[in-house]
Amino acid sequence: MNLLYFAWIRVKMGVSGEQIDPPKNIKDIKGLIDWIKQRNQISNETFSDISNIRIAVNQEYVDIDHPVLAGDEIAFFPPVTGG
Amino acid sequence: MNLLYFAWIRVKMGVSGEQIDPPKNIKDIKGLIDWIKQRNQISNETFSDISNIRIAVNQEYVDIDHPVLAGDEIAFFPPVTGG
Amino acid sequence: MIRVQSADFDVGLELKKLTEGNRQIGAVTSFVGLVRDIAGKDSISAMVLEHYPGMTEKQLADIEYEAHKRWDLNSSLIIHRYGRLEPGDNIVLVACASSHRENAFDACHFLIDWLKTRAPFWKLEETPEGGRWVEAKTKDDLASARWEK
Amino acid sequence: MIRVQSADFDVGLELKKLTEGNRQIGAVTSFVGLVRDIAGKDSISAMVLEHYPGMTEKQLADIEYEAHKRWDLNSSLIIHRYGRLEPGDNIVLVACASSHRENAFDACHFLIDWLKTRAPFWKLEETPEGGRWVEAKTKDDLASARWEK
Repeated sequence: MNLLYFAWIRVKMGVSGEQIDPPKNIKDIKGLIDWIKQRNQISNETFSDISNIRIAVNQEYVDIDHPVLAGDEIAFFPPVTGG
Repeated sequence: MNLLYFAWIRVKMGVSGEQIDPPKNIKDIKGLIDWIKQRNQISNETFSDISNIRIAVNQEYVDIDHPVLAGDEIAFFPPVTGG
Repeated sequence: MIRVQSADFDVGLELKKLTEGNRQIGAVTSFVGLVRDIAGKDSISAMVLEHYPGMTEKQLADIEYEAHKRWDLNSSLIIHRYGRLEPGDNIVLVACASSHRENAFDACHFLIDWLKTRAPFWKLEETPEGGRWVEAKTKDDLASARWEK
Repeated sequence: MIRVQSADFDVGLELKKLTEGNRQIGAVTSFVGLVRDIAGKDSISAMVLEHYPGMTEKQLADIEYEAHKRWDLNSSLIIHRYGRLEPGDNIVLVACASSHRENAFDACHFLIDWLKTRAPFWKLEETPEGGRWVEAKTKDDLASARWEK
């Protein structure tokens, strides 16, 4: 599973992405975020308020209950501010 | 008084304008049009249906009851189609 | 700014000049009207745009002034051509520059809608059956009336 | 057409290409977004636009496709820049070409409104106090929501 971070989430996490291999019981974004958070304090802080975080799976916007699969590209970023 | 004609009104009248000196009892556009019409058949035909004619006095749109004065520039033209 | 001319205009250059030196401008909206080669069912080989010199400039300036009263604009531009034009040729450019896009969009839309029903231009289309004066469209009157208040 | 690039673009040239060879086009509406030198009360010396390569193109293509479903357009264009930009620099160009102006206006407005809330770009402003991430605006959400159906 390929995680990508953008904007302040990237800055806070200190990396623009990471390859992860979460436990098999992680079935959706919500479970994935809980697993990411428990790894270390920085992750825990970054994902403490997910109301400010948007999620894309394979480059499409998804909700927190969207399923995750091995091989997915999963991106976390703030509300967009282009244009 | 300086009359100007545009588009099909110009074509129908055969001139783009004329200097006129109407009788002193002509006080408004309505009276002026009646006076123009009685001069000859072409004028009479051109102004037979004034619902298709717009009027400007000194380059501002006016209604049929607008007063006319010596020295005015009075234009007759169809609804505009620019842009 | 208002310009009434027979010569063509360079859209890119005009838009550049509209924003030059003003770093407060965040949005530029523009409309370009072009001559089409078909009107209804008839093919059009050219179009002659007649106008009323003097009144045209006056009406365009009034319309532009009204836009600046209604919206917070940094700058605006109306260029309208007259004379003989062929399909693909530019007819009109309307552009508005503002800090924010809603102002720029609304003002630009307003300018072209009002111009269509107020600026004294008339189009004579050259069709296979000869010259034909374009008639004013009810939908243009309605589009313009939207902005009345 | 969609382009995501760090290089600047030439608005006049892009609009010309949009209509080239198509004599059915009577209306071209465009929006250009520019970097401003002030945001709220703070002066901005530059802005860094970050994006999500791949997803950006995908989202822009989806938005453009939606516009063509909703309006009768001859052609359209979205160019969005990324990287470091200074006040006065172009950020984005959206343009729509159609036979009639209402389609061109509505589609262009739709494109920029939806782009603002869907295309994965983020702005980092350089202020006298250091870098600051631009926050998403409620009014952009509202402008975008107008077009939901």
